[in-house]
Amino acid sequence: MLITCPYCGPRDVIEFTYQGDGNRERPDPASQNFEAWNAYVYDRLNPAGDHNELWQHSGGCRAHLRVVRNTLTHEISSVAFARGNHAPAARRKSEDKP
Amino acid sequence: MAEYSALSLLANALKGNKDWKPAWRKPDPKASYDVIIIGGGGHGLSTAYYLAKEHGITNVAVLEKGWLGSGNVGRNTTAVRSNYLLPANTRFYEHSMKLWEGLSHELNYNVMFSQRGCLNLAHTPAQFDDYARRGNAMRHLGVDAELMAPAEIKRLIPALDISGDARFPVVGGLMQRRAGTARHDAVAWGYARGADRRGVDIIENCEVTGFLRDGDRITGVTTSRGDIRAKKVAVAVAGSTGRVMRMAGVETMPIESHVLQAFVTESLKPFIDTVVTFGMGHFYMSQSDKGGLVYGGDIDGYNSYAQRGNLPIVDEVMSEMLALFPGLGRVRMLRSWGGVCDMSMDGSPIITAGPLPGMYLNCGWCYGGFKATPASGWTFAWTIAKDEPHEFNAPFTLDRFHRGLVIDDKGQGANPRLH
Amino acid sequence: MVERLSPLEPEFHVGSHGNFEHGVEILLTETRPGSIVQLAAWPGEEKKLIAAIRAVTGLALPDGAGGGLSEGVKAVFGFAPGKFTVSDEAEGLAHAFAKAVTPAIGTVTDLSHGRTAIRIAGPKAEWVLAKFFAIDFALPAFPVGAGRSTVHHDVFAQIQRTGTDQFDIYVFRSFARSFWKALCHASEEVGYEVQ
Amino acid sequence: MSPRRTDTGGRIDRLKTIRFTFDGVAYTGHAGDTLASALLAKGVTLFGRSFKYHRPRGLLTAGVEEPNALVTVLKGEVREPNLPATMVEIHDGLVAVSQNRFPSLAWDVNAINQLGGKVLSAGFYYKTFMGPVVGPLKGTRFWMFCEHFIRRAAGLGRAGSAKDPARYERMNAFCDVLVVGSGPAGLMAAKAAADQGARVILADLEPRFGGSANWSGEIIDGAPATEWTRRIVTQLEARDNVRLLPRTTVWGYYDNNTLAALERVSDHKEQPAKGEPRHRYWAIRARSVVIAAGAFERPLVFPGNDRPGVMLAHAAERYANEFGVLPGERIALFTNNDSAYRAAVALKKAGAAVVAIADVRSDLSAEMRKLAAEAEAEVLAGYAVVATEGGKALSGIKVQRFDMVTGTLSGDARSIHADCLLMSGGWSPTIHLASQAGAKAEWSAARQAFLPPSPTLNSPVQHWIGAGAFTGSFSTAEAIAEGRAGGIAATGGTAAPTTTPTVQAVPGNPDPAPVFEIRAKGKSFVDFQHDVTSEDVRLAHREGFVSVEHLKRYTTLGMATDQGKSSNVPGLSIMAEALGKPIPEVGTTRFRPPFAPVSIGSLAAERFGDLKPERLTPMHDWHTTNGATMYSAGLWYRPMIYGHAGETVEQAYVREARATRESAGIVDVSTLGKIAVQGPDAAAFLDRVYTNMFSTLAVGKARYGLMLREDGFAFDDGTTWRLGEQDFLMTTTTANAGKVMQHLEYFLDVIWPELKVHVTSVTDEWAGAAIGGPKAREILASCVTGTAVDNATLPFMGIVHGEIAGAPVMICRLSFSGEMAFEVYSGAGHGTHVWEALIEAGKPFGLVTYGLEALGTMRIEKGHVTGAEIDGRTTARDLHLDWMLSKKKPFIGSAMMDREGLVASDRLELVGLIALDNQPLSGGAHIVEELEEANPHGSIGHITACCYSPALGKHIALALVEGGKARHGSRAHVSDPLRNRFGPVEIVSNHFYDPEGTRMHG
Repeated sequence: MLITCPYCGPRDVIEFTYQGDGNRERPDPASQNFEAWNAYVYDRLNPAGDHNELWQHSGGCRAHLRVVRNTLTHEISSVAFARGNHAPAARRKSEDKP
Repeated sequence: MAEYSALSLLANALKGNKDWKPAWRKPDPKASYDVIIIGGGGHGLSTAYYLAKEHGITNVAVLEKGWLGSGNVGRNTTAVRSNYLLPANTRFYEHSMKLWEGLSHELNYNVMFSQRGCLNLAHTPAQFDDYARRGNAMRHLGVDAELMAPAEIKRLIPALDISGDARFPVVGGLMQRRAGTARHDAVAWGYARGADRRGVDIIENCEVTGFLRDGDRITGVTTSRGDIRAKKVAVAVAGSTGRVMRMAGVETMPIESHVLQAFVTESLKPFIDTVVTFGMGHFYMSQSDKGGLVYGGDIDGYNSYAQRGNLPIVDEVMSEMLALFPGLGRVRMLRSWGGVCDMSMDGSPIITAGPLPGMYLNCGWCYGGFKATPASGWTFAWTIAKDEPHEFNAPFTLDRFHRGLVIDDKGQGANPRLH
Repeated sequence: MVERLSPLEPEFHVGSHGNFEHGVEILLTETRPGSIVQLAAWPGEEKKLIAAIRAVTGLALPDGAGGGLSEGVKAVFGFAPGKFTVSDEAEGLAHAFAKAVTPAIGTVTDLSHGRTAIRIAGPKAEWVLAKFFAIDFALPAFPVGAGRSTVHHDVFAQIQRTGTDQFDIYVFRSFARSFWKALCHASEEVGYEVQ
Repeated sequence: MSPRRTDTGGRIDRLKTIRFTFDGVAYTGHAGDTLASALLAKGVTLFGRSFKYHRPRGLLTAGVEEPNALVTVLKGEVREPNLPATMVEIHDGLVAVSQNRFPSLAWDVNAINQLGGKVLSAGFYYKTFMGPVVGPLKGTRFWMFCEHFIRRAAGLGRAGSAKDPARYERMNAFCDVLVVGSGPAGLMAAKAAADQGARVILADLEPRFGGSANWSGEIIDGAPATEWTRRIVTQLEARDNVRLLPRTTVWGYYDNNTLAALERVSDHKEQPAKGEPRHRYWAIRARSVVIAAGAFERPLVFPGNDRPGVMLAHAAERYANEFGVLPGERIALFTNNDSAYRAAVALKKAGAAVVAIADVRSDLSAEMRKLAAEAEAEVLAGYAVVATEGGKALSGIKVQRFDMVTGTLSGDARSIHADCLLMSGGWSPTIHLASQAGAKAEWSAARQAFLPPSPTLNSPVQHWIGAGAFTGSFSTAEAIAEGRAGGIAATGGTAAPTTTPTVQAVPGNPDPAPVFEIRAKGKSFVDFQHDVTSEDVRLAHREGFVSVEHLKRYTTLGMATDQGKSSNVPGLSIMAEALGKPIPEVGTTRFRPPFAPVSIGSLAAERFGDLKPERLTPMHDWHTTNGATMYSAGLWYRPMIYGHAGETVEQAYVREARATRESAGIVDVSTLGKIAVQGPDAAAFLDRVYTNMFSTLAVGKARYGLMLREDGFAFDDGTTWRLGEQDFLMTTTTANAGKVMQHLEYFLDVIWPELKVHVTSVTDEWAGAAIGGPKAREILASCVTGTAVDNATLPFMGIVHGEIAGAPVMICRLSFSGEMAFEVYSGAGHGTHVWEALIEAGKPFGLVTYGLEALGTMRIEKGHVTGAEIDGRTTARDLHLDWMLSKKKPFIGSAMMDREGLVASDRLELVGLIALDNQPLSGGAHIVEELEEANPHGSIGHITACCYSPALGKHIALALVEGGKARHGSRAHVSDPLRNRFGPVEIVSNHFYDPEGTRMHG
């Protein structure tokens, strides 16, 4: 599998570290909303299809990337720097169907 | 249906093997059942079997979307062991081990369970102490475990490199002699035949497409072969848990689906007898009765429902294999395959009533599901029949994550790719 | 000044090795720059950092990811967004940058001791490097002067192409000897000379 | 002996004679021979034994799909089992032996298995061996008893245990177009793509490029096909945008057009050149792939179809035309399609007598009848072979009238004397790579074969296009046209109209008759290697194993080393007939990597013998030359002890620790993770990362910090030094350095991108030496210049800059050992220089070097935690570090650390233990309240670290125990049944030694 790092170009998956579900929102640090914290730490959307996820180009420029990748075909439809804080291109929930 | 035995084999052979009957019926689904089990894999089939055998509940259907045993029971590395660190896991897997020990007889089906032992190799004194901690934990729960010194290990596995100049020399190992391997497909077929003989309907090529509900309550399923109602609906679809639970409106789960690759070499004369694992990476291997070395390593490490892996893990697994067995450089890998694993947030499974009324959930097996097959079905059947967990599965709740009651054998936290 | 000890020392065997009867096709050496400095700009401040690099070293960085150039004893290349590696034969480069790169622009990190620079040159340089790194070393994909960050298993490497047939590889010092040995081993097939 | 070498012809070099042995017998062959062709030329017909029944087997094929002729090649002690003789190129000194037979290939005692006959049918294992219900061999035991013998009887070749001395390498390659297969289609594709300027790789698993052109006998562009091939190859060789890879099997098609290939670089040589690998593993990232992998001919299923001397028709054609070997003198053919007629003509030309062609079709075209006449063969149209005769070589066949619509036989069987029977059951395109790429095969009723679906050039995950026989276009003219079009399409270009080479070929209809099996009395083999018969397939059907996957798993059909290349479609057709369904409804199995078995050595490649790099500290060579025993810690090597002659490990560490507490000791701490945390928001960032405050830390001071994970469990600890207002040096544990770095980068990149902070690994920049003990300050004072090191200048947790022996150093006063101690950091290149200067300065003060064991001893005495306690399951409270949990600010983990499971009263807490029987304790031992050696139970915790404490004169340990603190002062027992160690202990505070810290504060 190749991931096209916006800085380094297409690189083999061996250079990357998977950092999981990119849909999760970290609650405000001072928040005492345990429900939100638990959801952030433990719960995953885990879709069969397009998945927003985070990868670190740990064996390259070390930037974190927001990747939309299909979990059925492994097709990658978008890659962007996580730092840019781009909104995920895949749906958060199944009911948000366009 | 006829009992299997050497005698029946001979009698049938004399008749040209014309009289053998199907190992299980192929019934059409009825309109309703007491219990529907979604998933015709090892766990679903064993659940059906124990519902019938232990609890007398026989009006049961097992729904399988493809061919029976097409999930992870048909694509694993066949190891069976109960050598866990944390008591909740050890107790559960030891119960499984005891069921394995009588399984072929019980099912009248030779699942080829062979207690050839499982040896975890240690490569530093600190790791050896870690294994001692685990082995002692097992012994304090009545489970067999012993430590082995390098010379003893060399006698057991002559092909293993135990030389001191290895990059990661072997300093010892933790052995569970009662551990071993079983013929994975036969486990599914044996449970299927056993459940079928007790009246369970096993329905292949029947894909669940949605849930029937009455308010919150699950009252059945819609399938590619029509609607089927049931008092209780049990989900045992590890690998596809996220997909099936989403149909029931449960959007998120403490689970990620990951690909695990496994490999087999060409057939060889006996090379190793025990199951062996490498301590400085992630590698495990045994040899099948046919002679192929069956082995695997880590998951690929990213969410996937595609039963296909990628090269980095292939290379890693083979490199670790040769670090232990440098004589295998000229042996050849014959087949590889990929299974989809439910990776839970603490590396331990979920066997529970709920999360919706009328529903029962069995999932989160990571890559340890095969050896759990008997106990998973046994405790799940108990939970379905009695609406409460048995003490063996009581810790494996769904809410344990939120409550901080995680059962984290590897100590990796909420990071499924590291379990 | 106290002389620095090379981590390659016991494994650095000057001379020709491997299958060299038909001539060596690889030259290996350690360039031992006095300074290796990492510069990193805050987002939006990259242009100012590039200007600072020019002011301090005289090297005018081209635009674009992984762009770089080497001139004589000095070299610079981008290896990550807003991040650059600069090396110089002379010591004290980090000091020189301390003033030019203000806290408003970015940070300066001295890695003069922490990275080992290995030079591989010769007609088979691409061939040998391709044994280790899963990146495209062909000239159109990896032009002269450009830099790449990559990894061979556990060994991180920043690689700058400093000639058509020449690459400078910056690796962590603690891994340098192990990597050097692997590099020599991989070069045996084509014959190599250590200089 | 009827097979023999022809007088002329073939692609072998008759001037070069090569000597080799097979089963100890010396043979000669020629350059260009395979082991199969060379032995066949010498009249050898028996090559192997089948897996289950040990039936004698000869050559079925001439290529990679060979199921029967498997051999082991020996290179000294090194064994390479299960090689198809058809893929072994002979070289001088080659030693090959047959396998899976005892005592010899000709006389194999296990052939007695054949008498088991129908009892040993598919699935018989599952129905027996369950054992008696009672007695010593009940249940599992009985099976294991039987299994012992079954395992010894099973298996093909034997693997060696001697380390393979060969070299394996990996090569990463990038190209625009990868062409798989070098037959006419592949050659044209490579040429067309190269002409467009694309970077091209052309790979073929055979040593010779050309594929079918090497043996087809066709005329291309007016020249023999072999000449034409050589012309194209020469053109490609001259181009610098083309890489030619002969002997290279492309075996895996992975995501995003990453393909894996195995190049057999030097197997065919007596000795590899210096530094030359045996195998090279190519990981090829191709923009697009042209698959021109050809097709495999299928056997027919009929009684006795496995007898040595029965061979695929095209294989015989190859042996004759490519190797100059005739597989027999009196050859018969049995076919369901036209392609066998070309073989008949070729063999006739090569000098054999073609005695008969049995064709299941009663209507034959005039063209075929003409070809048969040319071969001087009797045509038996509407006939089938119903039996073969002979022992270890064929002596004759029996044919009978056959109605291919009803499948019935009629009339009397007629015997025909023949020493070789060629069969052709049609052709199956080699769709494996396309199937791996995810494409679902499509059944062609005309071709009676699975074809790859239309090219998926627009898929972003897999870009491939097919050409030639792979697509079901079996004629060379079509292959050439498709190859050219495919090569151009793969580069994104469009084909300019041009004249393609002309081809003169033997005519033939590519569509076979839909006949796969002749049902007659006797064993008819579907999977040759695994002895799966047509009756086994029908038995599987009877027992309900009708899904194609069940069929495969129940009968082992297609699971042999040839991976079902020739048995797949015949097996499916028999199941389809039993089910009364068309073949495509029964399905085909999905092919997975590898296409052909691939050496494990090549997959490990450069890591074979060198699994992980070694990570060395700047002072490594000093340690090893000064008596240190090194300890592998992750990738690092660290001194464990500096033992004196005759000392045990315990004596050494006790001496080192005692000397440190009495005078001074020095230890290499360079492996600690070090991270530069720089920028205007560095302090604020550290406040969020650590549980305690860092923004309040003064410049020039250090502080101990603790990190939690998001889930509230303890993560890592270490000291962080404030070197400037915006400049921190964080240290981590050795084991967690990489994890902490990623943790920090994640939060900066993903969670708090607004923070202006850069983190950089500087672990390797600094050499670290920790010097501690009552004399440590004096030692430093005697060698440090440029700064004072007295209490005022360098208070506890203070930092100063100075020089030692001319090298700049940074010194922080902090202590892990509990003594007055300092960490001296210097540039890594100066590490040994500074280390030696410190040792020299310490000599008058009795300074000792100490290793990890003494370091561990002193930390246990102090009750400090390390990775053994911060094991991913413990909390700050468990470790009595709750004093570090700031209440003034949120930090990573603060929201989750108070959940019920993390504050439960039965959690394991850190305590100290003292052995009351004065016997050593051991790591991993458990703690119990009530001791019952015979029945260990009731564990309340376990030992994490232990030592003999020279300071206390006792065996002590740190442990995690339920209830923890509440048990201080109480007694319990250590229970270590694994090592038979039981004894009383006292539970005490984890702070054994100098709990007030008076020594380190000075």
